[in-house]
Amino acid sequence: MSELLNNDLNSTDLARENAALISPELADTVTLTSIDKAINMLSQIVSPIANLARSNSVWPLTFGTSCCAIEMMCVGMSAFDISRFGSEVFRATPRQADLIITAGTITRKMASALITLYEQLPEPKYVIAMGACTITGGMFNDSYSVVQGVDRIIPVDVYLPGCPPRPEAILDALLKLQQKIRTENYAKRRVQAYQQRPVCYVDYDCGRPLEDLLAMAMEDTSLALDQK
Amino acid sequence: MSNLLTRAKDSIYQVLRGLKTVAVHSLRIPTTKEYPDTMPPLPPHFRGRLALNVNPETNEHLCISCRQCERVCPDKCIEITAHKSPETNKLELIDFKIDHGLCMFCGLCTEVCPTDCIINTNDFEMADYSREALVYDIRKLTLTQGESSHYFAAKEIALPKPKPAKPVASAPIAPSIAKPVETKTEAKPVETKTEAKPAETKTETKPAETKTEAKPAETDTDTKSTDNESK
Amino acid sequence: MAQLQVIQILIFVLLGFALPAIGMIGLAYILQIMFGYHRPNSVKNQPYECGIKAFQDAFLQFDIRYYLYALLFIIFDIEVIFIMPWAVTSDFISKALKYPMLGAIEMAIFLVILTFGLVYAWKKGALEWE
Amino acid sequence: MLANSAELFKFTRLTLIWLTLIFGSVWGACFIVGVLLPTLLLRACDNEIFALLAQICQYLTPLIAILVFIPINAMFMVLVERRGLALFTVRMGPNRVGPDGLLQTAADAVKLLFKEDIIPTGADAWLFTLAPIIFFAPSIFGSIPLLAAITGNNDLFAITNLPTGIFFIIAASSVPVVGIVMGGWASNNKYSLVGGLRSAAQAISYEIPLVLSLVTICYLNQSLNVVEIASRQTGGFLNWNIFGGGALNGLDKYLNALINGSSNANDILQAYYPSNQWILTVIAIAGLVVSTIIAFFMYITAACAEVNRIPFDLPEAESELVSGYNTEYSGIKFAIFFLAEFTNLFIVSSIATIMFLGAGNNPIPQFLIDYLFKNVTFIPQTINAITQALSPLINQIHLINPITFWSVVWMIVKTYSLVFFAVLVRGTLPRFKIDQLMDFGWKRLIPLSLLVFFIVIFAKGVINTNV
Amino acid sequence: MSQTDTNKPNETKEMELGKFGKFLKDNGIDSTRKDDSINVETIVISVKDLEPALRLLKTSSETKLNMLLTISGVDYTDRIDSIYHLWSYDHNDALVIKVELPKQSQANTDTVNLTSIANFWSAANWHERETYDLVGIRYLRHPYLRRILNPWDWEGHPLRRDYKQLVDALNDKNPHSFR
Amino acid sequence: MSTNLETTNLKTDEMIINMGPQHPATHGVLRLILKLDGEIVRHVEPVIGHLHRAQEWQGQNRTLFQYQALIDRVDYLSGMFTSLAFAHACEQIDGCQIPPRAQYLRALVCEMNRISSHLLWLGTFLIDLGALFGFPFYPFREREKLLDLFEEIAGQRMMFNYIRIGGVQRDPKPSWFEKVRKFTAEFPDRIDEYEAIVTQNPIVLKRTKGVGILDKSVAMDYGVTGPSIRGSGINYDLRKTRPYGIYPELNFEIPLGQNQGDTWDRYMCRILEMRQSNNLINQCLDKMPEGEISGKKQIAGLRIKAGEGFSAIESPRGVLGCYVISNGSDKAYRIRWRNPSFCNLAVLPSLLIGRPISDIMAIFGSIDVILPDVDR
Repeated sequence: MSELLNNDLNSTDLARENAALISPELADTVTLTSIDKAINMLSQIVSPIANLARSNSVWPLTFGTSCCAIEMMCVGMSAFDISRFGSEVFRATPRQADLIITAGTITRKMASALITLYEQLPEPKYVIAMGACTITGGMFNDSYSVVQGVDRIIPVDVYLPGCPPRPEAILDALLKLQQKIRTENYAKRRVQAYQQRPVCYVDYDCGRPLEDLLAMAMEDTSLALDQK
Repeated sequence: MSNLLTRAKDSIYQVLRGLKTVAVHSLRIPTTKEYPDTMPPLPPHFRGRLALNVNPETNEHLCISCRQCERVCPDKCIEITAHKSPETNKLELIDFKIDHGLCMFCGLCTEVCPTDCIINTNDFEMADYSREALVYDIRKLTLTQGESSHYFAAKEIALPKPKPAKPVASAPIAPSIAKPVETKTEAKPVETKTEAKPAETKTETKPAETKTEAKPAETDTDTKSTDNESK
Repeated sequence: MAQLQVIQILIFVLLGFALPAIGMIGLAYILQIMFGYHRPNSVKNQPYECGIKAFQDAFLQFDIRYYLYALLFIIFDIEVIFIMPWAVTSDFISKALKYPMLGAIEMAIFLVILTFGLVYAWKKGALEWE
Repeated sequence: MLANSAELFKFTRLTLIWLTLIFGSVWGACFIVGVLLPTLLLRACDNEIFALLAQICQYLTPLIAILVFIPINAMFMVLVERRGLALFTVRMGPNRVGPDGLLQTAADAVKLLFKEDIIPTGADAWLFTLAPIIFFAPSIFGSIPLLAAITGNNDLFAITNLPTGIFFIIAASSVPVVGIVMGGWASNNKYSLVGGLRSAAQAISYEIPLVLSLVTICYLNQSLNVVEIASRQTGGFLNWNIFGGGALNGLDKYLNALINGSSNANDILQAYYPSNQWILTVIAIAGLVVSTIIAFFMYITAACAEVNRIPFDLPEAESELVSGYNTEYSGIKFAIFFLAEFTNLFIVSSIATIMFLGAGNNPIPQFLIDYLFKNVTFIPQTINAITQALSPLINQIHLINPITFWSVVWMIVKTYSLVFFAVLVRGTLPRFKIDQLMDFGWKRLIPLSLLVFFIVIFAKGVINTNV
Repeated sequence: MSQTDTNKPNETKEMELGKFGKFLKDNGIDSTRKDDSINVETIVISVKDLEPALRLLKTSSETKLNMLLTISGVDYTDRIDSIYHLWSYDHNDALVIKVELPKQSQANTDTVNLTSIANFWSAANWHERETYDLVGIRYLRHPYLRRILNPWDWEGHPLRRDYKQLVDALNDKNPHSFR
Repeated sequence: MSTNLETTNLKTDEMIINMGPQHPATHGVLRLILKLDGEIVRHVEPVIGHLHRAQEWQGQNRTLFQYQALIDRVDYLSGMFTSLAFAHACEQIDGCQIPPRAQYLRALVCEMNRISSHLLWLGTFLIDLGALFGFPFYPFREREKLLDLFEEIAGQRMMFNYIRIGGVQRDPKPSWFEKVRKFTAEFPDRIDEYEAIVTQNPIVLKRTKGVGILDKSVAMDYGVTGPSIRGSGINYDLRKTRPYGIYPELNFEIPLGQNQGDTWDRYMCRILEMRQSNNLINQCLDKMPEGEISGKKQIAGLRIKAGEGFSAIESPRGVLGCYVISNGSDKAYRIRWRNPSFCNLAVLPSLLIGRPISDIMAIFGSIDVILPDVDR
């Protein structure tokens, strides 16, 4: 009700505020209510504290496929000690993690699993694409079986080149991610909440959709069990 | 029964031994290198970010556009744009791009480079927020004179001879070499080398050349300071 | 006094359940809903199974071994609970009856029976996992 | 000698700051609810309703104390664990958030609060939500009877002095496993299911040795009341229950008399240990001492298993079952699981302290103090003077008094030493396997606990006969 | 990626039979010896002799070639070779066995059949699956012949010289790259 | 379960669990589909290929010079060995001479790499056994020292690109040798420390003794190699049985498992091997000759003669083979890897069936599988 009222009274103000909060691709589907605005006010008070807390306790998922995973392990070990930044709590389940470090090559067979894992992280979630293989495919970027850049299947926040990057470089990427988290706005994330479908990250339209990949993994299971 | 007792005794002893070994570790100094505060000591041959050298003495760009690195690169992450100068009939470098998101840091390009132009620096902090930002163009790739001389010294490469006559090739690059970092040296007088390059009449070239007469010691400190700032 | 204590402890027990419940529901749901981090979708809500879609529901009939231990536990735990009142009053009774070893002998008989039960279960193989 | 003194110093500083924070805030909360508020209410209006309200406030003080204590203490324990493990593995540990990483776990807690909360498809939503509450609630009401013992039976906490305290605690400590099984089953996740089942099997198996070792102490003290058990252990470590549960009482008295130069030392010894059957008496006392020491370690082992600490952390075995019963839990529900786990560790440590390690009593025997301060009289004098000077204030506030203060201090020292020991164990030992765990529980610990109990009752009987 | 250099290696000339070739001949299995370019005896045997020959070589106390190092498939455009490297846990001898499988016709190149040895030699199981996956030799009577490295619904055999790479969203050329 | 309790008729549901591809204990991306009866494994189906990066296919499309830089990724924990296998195969075909100093340098860096690989294995093995936060940090600490040494000689911590066809890439400075000596001097003490914590620990013993017994005949049937088969008591080490490089000139022993080939034996084998490697490093340092470091010029258009070559070396995981078919151009016609992990992993199902799930970790950890080595 209140939004109707608002629309009648000062629609231009609303439009301006909407434009400030809503990202352009969602502009035609989302309208802000007065509740949203109240929450926005509140979030401006809360978000500095919450952002500070979140940036200082980024718990990574133990996700690693190849060489970079070893460096990711090393960064938790004594010599580099990621625990100084509060990130040594590597969680095995995505439900409790905030960050995927895609350490290592992602192949087509692995892609569906990665998408599922990314989806299963609770919001707010972040991705660091670590190493050449996950940024662009790297040295395997003409291989028939390698996904050429993990940003084709999940959105990436920080790109970390190297093959594999030194553990210090991971810390550097983590610090950059922390900076990014600190500048985040709650309200903007909230508006994106209207978008409730699994990621099938838009890079090309000609490819297989996500559902196919997931179904593929499923049938792989059933086939393996049927045979024996 | 006695067997059970001895086993129990053994187990307790071994567990206590392990606990003691672990507990004693708490008295040792941590091996942690506190990274953002102290930079790791990297060996000179460390294969970090790729960069292009200039001649530490004359500030000429060392690249001769021979495309050896482009050809040998297993990832094809190097792209060289060059054209043949109609006047001198020699190759002229226009742009040099390296996609660090694609690079596997194998160091093959540095091995085949005939002029030791392309090198691996000790910089590894390349993380960025977008994939496009990882494609470095010639402006970001070219080192300053001080940095070049630092790497020439560290990697024990013989210093290059100054190019014979035609400095034309490096003319279009020179302006782009200048980095904002060095503006502090702008006050120094312009040295004689500028006359050798007729094309470098633009104003931006000046700071880059001010370093040519700097003493080696000074150059070293300069390198360090720029390093720190860039980190 | 004792009655009051019992009532108070009961209140504490109830509050012990109620407060975290209210705290959790209050904090979790209000914060979640207010700050908009509730974005469920089909893939996110799948049970986690190492990145692959779960093959079957997890509501299964599970291993009998767990039940066996539970049964054994109940037997033993009840007997242990029987020991408790004895533990508090044995000295008093022994002194009252002027026979100091009485409590010890009583309990010894009880423990022997208990031990026999354990040995029986052991010999029958109820304590073997495989 | 101490190469790592810098880090150790930082660790100690951090611990002290946090402890001040914890007990300061708990004291503050108690003061407001238990003293300030009732006083104000009574002053405001002198009628019955207000008097009742004031009384309710006083009655609720223990609950408030615990509600304030649990979250802050859990944060502190997590930090101690992370910093402690860092010490053992030659690294720094969290040191960037706040001074020396003081606020690291606070940041974690705030973050978990704001995480999204997911209920998986096919999960039983009600049970899924109820599980963390059931897991957490016992740590609130289960620790209430401990308060009287911890605070040295302070007036405000006298209401928590249950005659059947230890019985109540044991009853409460067997509730969390229901939460684990419930959470594991309701998640619709196979890892959770297996984790929950393992947890149930493990908890019930280790409950028996745990209870038996506690009953041993109850029998030796002829009481189920934690305050009474605590008060029986005054006067130095020889009176602790871990050394025979009062069997060495006479030795303590004898030494005391001996050092003080009292003439009736031998009479005291005679009174406690009659010489007519001294061989039997010595054997009985030795048996008692040995078996209570064994009971203590048995309790520690079983308690570790009860609270799922390494080497018994099978329910959440990270390398096999991903994260065990809490695989599907995220956000605040996971935070509550996390909170309760560490609180349970604290509770079992404080039970161990109260039951075995002399509760809040001074570990230094009286004769040793006498011996040491025979010539140096100014220190006790100074302490006395300070106490005298502060006594009006103390009597005014009647929340803090020297007994409570020293009791709490000794409790903290002893309990956190045990917690730190658990961290050390976590840094050293790998995990058991489920069948070995069961074997260890049923075929080693339970027979051993029965044996210990057997020895204790007969030894006590022998001593009783002789006295 | 186009196969720029598909020049086949030179065909090697035949040689006299070596130790193992003679042993096989004594047991009634014909073989021809190729040039030993890897300093070990290299023999070529026919498709039907493969299984008995390997069975013999593995179990016979004379040879005891009981270690199957690898099974590799090589596509020589007109034929496909299945190559078996045999070593022994007990002595220092080595043997390479090649089976040449001509591609029947242009239409039917994706299935090349050969008898599986996985039924009596467990080591061969995964190697044969891999060779089937990558090169496309179909091992008959294999207990479980499925793709092993690529997803089960993969099309084509990547290590064939004529393999055309699948192009889709995950596997397309990077628009930002220079290749 | 004893039958007289009449539990045999009671039916429990079979539980099908995916373990992997993202699972903390599967060392990356192995996927095991398990059929469980309670906690007992009734059927295992390993699904590999989640890290199939087409290394063999890359070999056909890269020049030899480029491919040398790539093959450290075949087995990233022992990059020196993969380079060495490839270099050996190409040198066999080409027939070029390798200078003795290069030979010694190769042996030196390979043995160092063996130690670093085993150290990482030790750490992850203990993580698998459940010691998550204490012990695994210690082997990694020593590994860091080795990686620093590698970084100085080769330029990177893991992707060395150091051993080349015909020799090695760079001649280290004398100060580097001193650093290596310093490492070898203190390393045995460190191993003693590990052993104090792990070797006789009752829980470790309970979880490893008699678990995952790898029978000799089964192991030979599956072509298992490396410490996994030496744990079963079969003395098969290529450095002794088919010596390559300068190993005939060095003096060392092959540690063997003392019992029946269980998990603990394999653990002990690797611990002892680290001590042996430490000795080997010292010997190499003592005998290090002067001279050239490469017998073939390292140019972009590096090519070898036509022909086939198969070389195999003893990597930390077993026999690592490389089969190269060359047609004389600068690219190989076909490259085929014989990876120890691939062959060792095949034996896993036969070890797992009938064991509880907790044993999966111990057994899988003890056969030391590296997933890119399986999947290439």
